[in-house]
Order: sequence, then C-alpha cells, then structure tokens
Amino acid sequence: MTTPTEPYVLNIGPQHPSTHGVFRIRVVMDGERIQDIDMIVGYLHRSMEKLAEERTYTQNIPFTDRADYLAAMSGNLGLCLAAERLARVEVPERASYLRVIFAELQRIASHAMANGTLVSDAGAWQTPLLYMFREREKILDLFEMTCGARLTTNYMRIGGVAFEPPPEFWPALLELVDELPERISEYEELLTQNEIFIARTRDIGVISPEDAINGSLVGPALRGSGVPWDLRKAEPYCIYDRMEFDVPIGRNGDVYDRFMVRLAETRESVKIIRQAVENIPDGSHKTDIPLALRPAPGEVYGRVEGPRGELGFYLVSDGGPAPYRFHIRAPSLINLSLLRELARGASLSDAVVTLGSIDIVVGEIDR
Amino acid sequence: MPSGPTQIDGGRVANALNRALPGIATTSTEEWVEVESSRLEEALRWLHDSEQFDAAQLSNLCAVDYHDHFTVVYHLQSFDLNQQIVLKVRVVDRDTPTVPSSYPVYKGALLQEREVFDLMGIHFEGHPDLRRLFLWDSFPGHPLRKDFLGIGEGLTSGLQRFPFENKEQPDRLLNRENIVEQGSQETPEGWSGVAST
Amino acid sequence: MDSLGVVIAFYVLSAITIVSAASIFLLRNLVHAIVLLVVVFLGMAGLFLTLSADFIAVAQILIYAGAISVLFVFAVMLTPLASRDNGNSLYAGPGLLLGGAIAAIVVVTAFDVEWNQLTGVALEQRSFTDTIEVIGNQLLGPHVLAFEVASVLLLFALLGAIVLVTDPNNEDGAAAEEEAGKDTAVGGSE
Amino acid sequence: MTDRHSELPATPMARQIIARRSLLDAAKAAPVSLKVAGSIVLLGLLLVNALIGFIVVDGQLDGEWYDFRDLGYAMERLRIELDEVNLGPWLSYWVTGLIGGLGILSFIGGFLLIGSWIERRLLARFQVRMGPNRVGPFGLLQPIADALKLMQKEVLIPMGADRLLFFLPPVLVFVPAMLAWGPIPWAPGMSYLDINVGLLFVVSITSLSVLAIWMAGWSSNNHYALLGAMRTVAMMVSYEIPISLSLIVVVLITGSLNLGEIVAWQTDHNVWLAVLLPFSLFTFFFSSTAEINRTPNDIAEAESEIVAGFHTEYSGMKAGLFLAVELGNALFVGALVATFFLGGYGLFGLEQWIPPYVILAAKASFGYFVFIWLRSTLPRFRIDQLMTFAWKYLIPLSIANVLVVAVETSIAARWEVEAIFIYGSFAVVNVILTVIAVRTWARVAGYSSSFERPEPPRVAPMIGGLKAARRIKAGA
Repeated sequence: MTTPTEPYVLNIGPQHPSTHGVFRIRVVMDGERIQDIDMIVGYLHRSMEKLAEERTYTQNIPFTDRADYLAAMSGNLGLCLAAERLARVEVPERASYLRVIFAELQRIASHAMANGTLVSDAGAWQTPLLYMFREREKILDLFEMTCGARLTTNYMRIGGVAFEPPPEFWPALLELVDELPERISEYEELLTQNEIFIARTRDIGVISPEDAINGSLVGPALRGSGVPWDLRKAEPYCIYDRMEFDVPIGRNGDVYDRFMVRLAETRESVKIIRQAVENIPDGSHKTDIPLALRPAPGEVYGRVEGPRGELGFYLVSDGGPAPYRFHIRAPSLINLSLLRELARGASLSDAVVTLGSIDIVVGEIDR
Repeated sequence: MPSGPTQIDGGRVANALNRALPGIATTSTEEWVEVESSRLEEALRWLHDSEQFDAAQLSNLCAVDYHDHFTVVYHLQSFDLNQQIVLKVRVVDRDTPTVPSSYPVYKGALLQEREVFDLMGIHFEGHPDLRRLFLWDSFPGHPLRKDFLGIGEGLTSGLQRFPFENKEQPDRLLNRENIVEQGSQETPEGWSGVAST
Repeated sequence: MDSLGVVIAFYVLSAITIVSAASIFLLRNLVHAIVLLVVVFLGMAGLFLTLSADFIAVAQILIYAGAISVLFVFAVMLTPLASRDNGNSLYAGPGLLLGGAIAAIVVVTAFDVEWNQLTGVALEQRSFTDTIEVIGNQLLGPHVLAFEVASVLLLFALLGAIVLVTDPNNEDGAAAEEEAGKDTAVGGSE
Repeated sequence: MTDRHSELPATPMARQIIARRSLLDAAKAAPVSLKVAGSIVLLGLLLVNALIGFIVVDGQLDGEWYDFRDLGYAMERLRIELDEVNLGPWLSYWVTGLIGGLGILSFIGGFLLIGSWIERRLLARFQVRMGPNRVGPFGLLQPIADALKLMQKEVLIPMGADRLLFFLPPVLVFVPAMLAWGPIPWAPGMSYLDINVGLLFVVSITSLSVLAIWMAGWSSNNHYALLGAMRTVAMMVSYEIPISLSLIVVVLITGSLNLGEIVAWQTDHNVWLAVLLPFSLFTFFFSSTAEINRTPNDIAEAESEIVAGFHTEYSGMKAGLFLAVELGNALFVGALVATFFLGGYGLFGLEQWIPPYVILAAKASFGYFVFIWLRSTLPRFRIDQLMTFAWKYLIPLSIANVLVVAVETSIAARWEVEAIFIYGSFAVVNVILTVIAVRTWARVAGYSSSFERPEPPRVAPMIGGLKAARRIKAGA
C-alpha cells in the first residue's frame, strides 16, 4: 500500500543560503525526494560578451575579474594568454612566473572557498568555512599588496603583468607557503575523518567517468570522477611544463571525492608556488604592446585550468582593436549540465550538497 | 599552423570525415573544418566514436555572427589522444537559423545550446528543452547578434578605432615610461561614438 | 471537592473541554480541529488533576496531547488538500448513534457508582505522594494479566501496521526501502 | 600572526586585527590606583567569603530561613508566616508561587540575555574570529541591541497564512519551555514543583512543543516552513522514545520519578548516574539535540537546505521568541542532564560550601557549552539517516539497556554487600557492555569500515581520458 502524495514546488533561491549567489532552482518535490528540477539563471547577467565587442582587449580584462569573481587571476590569465596567442605577443619569463604564482594562489583561495561552503552546506555551521577563510584572507592580503585589489584584481596584462610585487610581498609569500601544508593537514584531520561528513558525502551525487566526459564536466568535478585530465599537464601554458606536481583524481566520483580532490590540489598548488618562487628569474615583468592591440584577423581558443576547470576564451579578431567575438567558456555553467540528472530522485539535503560540490560561481554562470 | 598547441589540422579531419561520410565536410583550413549543417549530428557521432579522433567531450560551443551568416563553433576535445578539433557549421538563414542539436551525442551541450539560442537566436533541432537561459522569455531579440537593437543603416556594434589612440602614430607603445602627452590623443568629444563599417 | 479553587477549576476546565469538543465537529478546517482536540486533551488532564490523579493527568498529556495528536497531524498532512475538509456528513447518523450510546453508558455508570467512598477524607488521604506506587503495585500485582494482554495487543497492533504498509507486490517500495537503508547515517552496507 | 606580520601590517584589515585589545591587555593597561582599589575589593570579598564559610561550616545556617544555600527554607518560613495571617490558605499559596515563578523566570530571562552573547562569542572563538565586541564592554550589550532591533521590526504575516494559527505558535512554544523548568530541584528543599511524577511531567510538557512547531510551519503557507515543521514532528516523535527509554533506566536505578529524589539518590550514594549509565547519558543527550534542534540534528532548521525551517516566515520579535526558546531549551536540557546524570545540585559535599543552585546552574551551563561546541564542530545529519539512527540503533539498544539495568537493580535489591561494591561493579559492567553492544550492533546493522577510513585520492600517473581512467582504476 503506497500513500498517494502530492508533489509540490519548492523555490530555492534566488536568495538562499546554499545557492552561493543569485541562482534559482525550482524543485518539484515529493516529500523529501526531488522529482524534477529546473534551473533558472540569469539574475547576474551583465552581457559581458556583448560589451566586450566594443572594448579593446586590455579593456576586457576587468570583465574576467567579474565573471568568476572568486578566481579573478585565473580569468585574467586565460584572457591574456588567448589574446597573446592571437596577437603573437611574447611574454617575458619573469611575467610567466608571476602569473603562475598568482594563478596558483588564486586556486588555493578558490578551493578554500569551495570546500568551506561545501562543508557549510553539509551543515557544519561555518566553522570549516571560516577556518579556510583564514588562509584565503592571507592570500587576498598578498593580492592587495601587489595590485591594490583583493577580489577583482585586474592584475595581468597582455604581454605580462601590471605591477612588480612590492619587496614585502616575497617574505610574506614564503611564510604563507611554509604554513599552508600544515593548515591543509589540519583540514584533513578536521573533516576527512568526520563520521557525519563522510556519511553525508560518500556515495552521494556519483558521476561516472563516462557521464562526466560526455556531460562536459571539467576541473575537479571531472577529476573527482577519476579522469586524469589537467590542462596544466596536458597543454602546459606559461611555465607549467617546468613544474613538478601531481594530478590527484578521485575513486568513486562522489561528493567526497570532489572535496578531497580539491583539498589535494591545494597541496599541489603550494608545491608549484614554492618551485616558482625558487626559480623566478630577474627581468622585466611585461613587454610593450600597442595601446590598441590590433591582432591580425583570425580566431583563437585559449584555455587555462582555472579552479573550476577549463576556462576557455574564444576570440575572433577582424583586425580591429576590439574582438569581433568574445566568448567565455564558463566551467561553472557547463558543469551544471548534469545537475538535473543528479538531483532527480535524490533528497533535498543530498542535492544541496551535490550542488555545493560542483562549485558554481554565479558571476561566471551568468556573465 | 593551428593556433592551439594541441589543435589538429582541419584538413586532416576533413579528409577523414569525407572518406567515412562522403561530402560532409564542405570547407577546411588548417585550423578548422566546416561541415554541412544538416549532417552535423552524423559528423559529431562519427568523430565521437572514431578511434582516430576520439572526440570524447564537447568542450565548447558558441556561435559567431558574420553579418551575412552565422557560424556555430564546436570545440571537441579528445582526452586520451590529447587533441582538439574545431568544427564549424554555417547557417545562412537569419530569420530562423536552425542547426541540429548535438545533445544526442554530447549531454554537455544542454546548457550551451540554450545559451546560444538565448543570445544568438539559433534554434537547435532536437534539443530536449530549448528555452532562453539568461534572459526572460519575452525579451525582444537576441543581443549577441551584430544587428541587435538596429543601431542604424550600415552601422554595427564593434570598435573600429580606439578613441584615445594617436591618429598620427597608431602603433605607439603602451608602457609605464611612455606617459601620454597632452593633446597627442583624440578626445572623447572628437570621437563619433559609433564605428562605421 | 472542598476547596473553592478546585470547584472553580472544575467548571472552567469543563467549559473549555466541552466547548472545544463541540467546536471540533462544527469547524470545517481540519487543522483547527486538531488544535482544538489538543485543547480538549489538556482540559481533560486538568480535570484529572482536580481529582488528585496526577499520574493519569501527566499520562494524558504525554500520550494524548503529545503523541495521539501527532498521529492526527500525520493523518491530516497525508490527506490530499482537496479532501481536507471537515464537512463530510456521511457518518453523522451512525456517529450520533454511537456517541449517544457511549454517553448513555457514561451517565448510567456515573449514577451507578458509589462516588462517596472516594471523596472527602478518603480523597485527602490518597495524597499525591503515593499514586504511582499504588498504580504500579496494582498493575503488576492483581491486574498483571490484563496488563500483559494489553501489551501483547499493542505489539500486534504494531506488527499489523507494519504488515499493512509493506506491499509485497510493490518492488519499488522494497527497493526504495533498501536504498534508504543503504544511505543510512552509519550504515551503508557495501 | 607572526612577528614579521605584526611589524609590517600590510593591509588595513591586518592592522585592524592587530589593534584589537583583549581583556588581559585592558587589565594590564589600567592605572596603578585602579589596580590597588581592585585588589582591595577582591581581598574584602575573599574575607567576607571566609566569614560566610565559617558560619556555614559552623552549622549555624542549617535549616534557618536565612540559609542562603537553600532558598526553600526562606519560602517555607514565609508560608508559615502568611498562614498565620488568617486570610485563608490561598494567600500563602499565591505569594510563594509567584515568588518562585518569578525567580525561575528571571533566571531564564537573564540567561537568555547573556546566553546569546556567550554563544556568539564562543562560536566566534571556535571559528577564529572575534564575535560581537562593539556594543558595550566586550559586546555584552549586544543581546539587548538585538532584542531592541527585533522588537522594532515589522511583524509580517504572509499572504494566505492562517492568521490565528500563525499568531499562536511563538506563545505556545514559549509556555512549555518555561513550564518544564518547574520540577527541577535547585537545592534539597528548593524545587518549584516538587511533584511525584516530576520526570513524567518534564517529558510530557516538552512533548507539547511539537504541536506549536507544527502549527507554525503549517500556518506560514510556505513550503520551507512546512517541510521544516514536518521534519521536526517526525524527528521529535521518533526521538521521544529513546529519551523515555533512557529515563526509565534512571527511574529503575533510583526507584523514583521525583527529580529531587533522583538527585538525592546520587548524593547519598556519592555517585553520578553518568558513570553507572553511560549509554543512557549518550542516548539522552543525542536525542535531546534532536528534540531541541541543535547540531548535529538541526535538520528542522537546516539553513543550507530549508532556510530557517518552521520559522522561516516569522519576523521581528516572533522570530526572536523562537530563537529565545531554542536557547532556553538548550540550557534546560543541560539542566536535565545535570539533574539525571551529573548529580544535580550535588558536588560531593561541596554543596555545603557553594550554594547548590549555583552548582546546578554551572552544570547546566556546561551542558549548554557542549551544545555550542557541537554546533561549531559537527556537520548535520540527513533526515533519513537521523530516523534510521533512532529506530534502528538507539531504540533497540535502549531496550536492551533497560533489560540490563533491570537485572542489575534486582541484583542490587537482593545482594547485601556494600553499596560501593555493587555500584562500582555495575559501573564497570555497564561501561564494558555499552562499548561491546554498540560495536556489535553497528556491525549487525551494516556498518562498514569503509566509512571509517575512506581512501584519499589517487595520484594520476598519466594524463588521459576514459581509457586512462579505466587503466588507473584497474591498476590500483
């Protein structure tokens, strides 16, 4: 005998603690089980791709800050690399090192945020989040020292980086690099052995490697499913080919694996930063480029491994100072392709945790 | 030479495609290959299944408006072979441009096709849930089209000339030492505001 | 029943109980009816208190106001919204008959029992201090058989409820239950 | 903050953090005259305390109306005095009842004010931040500012809400929370409601709040609220069973339902029931977290899932009442744990020196502290995990626990040895049995060790796609 129950619609968002921004999901629920979901995005749409068509390549760099506002440096790097490839601009070696240092710092900060909010979604009342914020604050302090901004850094330029870091930057960075492995071990101790956390994340939101690849997942979501794919290894940009680091991959493709992959990646990032700081050469931090860069007509798809995965920039030039077409391949948006299939049949609590493990940034979804 | 380090020659892809599915690839350069729009799904499925190309993931899907036609660009990624294929489809019809959906082959096209439909107005036939993604349903027009809002006869969006450029010396370098001299640049008042084609 | 306070309490509680009980079947909103039902239970508990039956009063609150009402809550919440209406009068006739019969029994009993032996001094002696002991001794002494029979009955009711909600033909239900078991907090058999 | 950073505060925020002073710094920076005056006051207090201690030990206070260790004597005296006025028994009844009620209410009210500050400060400490420190000294006036803000806020009633049922719950949830404090014994003669069915009274009164919460959730006309309310109802009904079963064990051992006698039993035998009944303590505490919606069982108001649960739609002081009740309930559970398992007001003879109600308040506050600790540490269970835990684990084990303790009680009643040997052996046996039973039952009910130690992520030896993934998986 089954009791007939009425499905009802639950409107999660646009303002909701666990949607991480103005992201709305309309959920059809049967009791605690989700029958169907419908994502409604666009509350933060700023038509960046259209606006970018009327701005020069350098003027477009701030858009990348605001797209993925938790990983501004990676966005900057992606656009600069794509534009440099399009305009055939050579970058000084020191600038490449600085770019890698800042991109990896940004990855640590972003992963700290992602993991913290994931544990917060699982119900730990903000303690892990705030612990991870502690390190993120220090990284943002380093950004502030260097370029004056904490969140929307606008630091990288086509042909290099905007500023040479101040002298006090290097000791502070070394100190942070020294203490970070300890901190990461602390989180591992705090969370990875926690019975409740494991019960909430193990075997929840499982994505098979086949689905992950076919569903266009990238980044930690893809690696959590066990696919060993990292653009830093596969298509090394900047100076990643000279760095020694590992690519951690998950075992089951569940929420726990995605969490652990992120945690392990921060460790690798620390390694990369340490190597970069040791080997950074002297020299100029940028090359001179024309005020209005006019690349030859053509197109380019430049991509970097951002904290959320493959962050691509598809630029089409018609020979003018502004890109003819400027498209951001937003990993946050495309990683959501599988959300509907994951959420169907799951309970509300699981869906929330799964969404947290995919790690979306609404600024990047909507652009 | 293809612009991406792992991007493979479009001509190679075109040859292989034409051998397997005769007449499917219409144009190709060393960067990309263009296929016939009606047989897109066939081409994608063949690339997805072939051992030689193994296009496992649709990593990027976007569309470009070239005034007289649209081009839908597919960036296909093979992980095992570590190579990238750029596939293009040309759509000439401006009123109801229609392309077969790639969703049956790649689930990751779900939201990307919705985005292209929303912003560029290209219909994807066979998409299970083709609605606007970012904008509301009653939004007039498709903003990423070059003629959106109809700026004027012969005028389109885009930047022809950077307003602060020095007219006489367009290749002036930008760096810290090179401080902009007074009067050497065009003022915003002197800038017409809209570029003309 | 000597003190004025007790008399006032009796009348006030009786009024509350009767008015709420009457409102239950006059109200059309089932949710309001449940809330009033709880008021009835609490009023009854108060009436028991005026009779120095503290154990019964507390048990009344615990079982009826705390547990039985929750059962009704679940029943109402599982009712489809459209039929969540107290206006059904299909059972009005039989209900009235049954109610009348029960009322008659109560009235007859009330007049038949020698109430006097438990009032006044006798009631004073049976103070609050030993009610539980007396009840316990009675239940596990002379009335142990009835006590055990009642518990067996309850056990069978429990089993019956489980049998009723488990559908052997419904594979989905079994699978769902298995799945639920797999996702448990510290469970999760491999 | 390391030395280099403190020398070189690079950013405004770092400078601000360094500039914050602690309580110790304030004391160090005080002028010498203030320090001297403070020391004199402290010394005077010590002297007065020594004097009081002398009187106490001397036995001069025992049972007198001015015995400040047990305010019950004063009440008794007051009652006798009032009875002599010859205005009828109602006078003494009402006056003492009012005084006692006001006493309890003012204690809880005071705690509600200070408690939210304590909770926020402690949580902040757990979370490496400062906590409220702007309003008043050390932020002590923050709760008052909060209350003022809540009172000023508009009380919104959502469209389509059942107005009467929406209005009632904040009140109805407050009443049982206050009533339940009645039977708690604060000192041997100091219990507001010294009834024989005290334990049952507590259980039954606390079970009433279910309905208020359900009313709040249903009448809000909001799916979040309804979901939260139904979660609460299901959870509370489930967890009342383990609570009752764990308390039955207490009754079995002590032989009384009267809270005062339960405490007296522990004081007499010089043992805390926590030692004798570790499993009951755990069951009671864990189930109580479900009953009062605290972490890890706060699924009824899981803010990451259903915003605020049943009180999503409440605003202003109505929401404030819900929050206050939640806070007061945490303290109440602390008091109950203290009474049942931690020796109540007794502290191995120290209650002769320290007023027993202070001891009880300290123990209750300790329970409250543990709740805060849990809140800042643990994630949240899912509803089905929680229900499974109650029905599959806690209830069977609790029943077994009742059986074991019943056997032990009958042994204790028949075996004529020194009480210390009996209860000492019981303590040892119960601790061992608890550990064994919990482990065995966990295995029986399907607990697997993979949940204990999940493996860390692999390191990818190569880069690739599906084939590489399969190869890595097969190779490992």
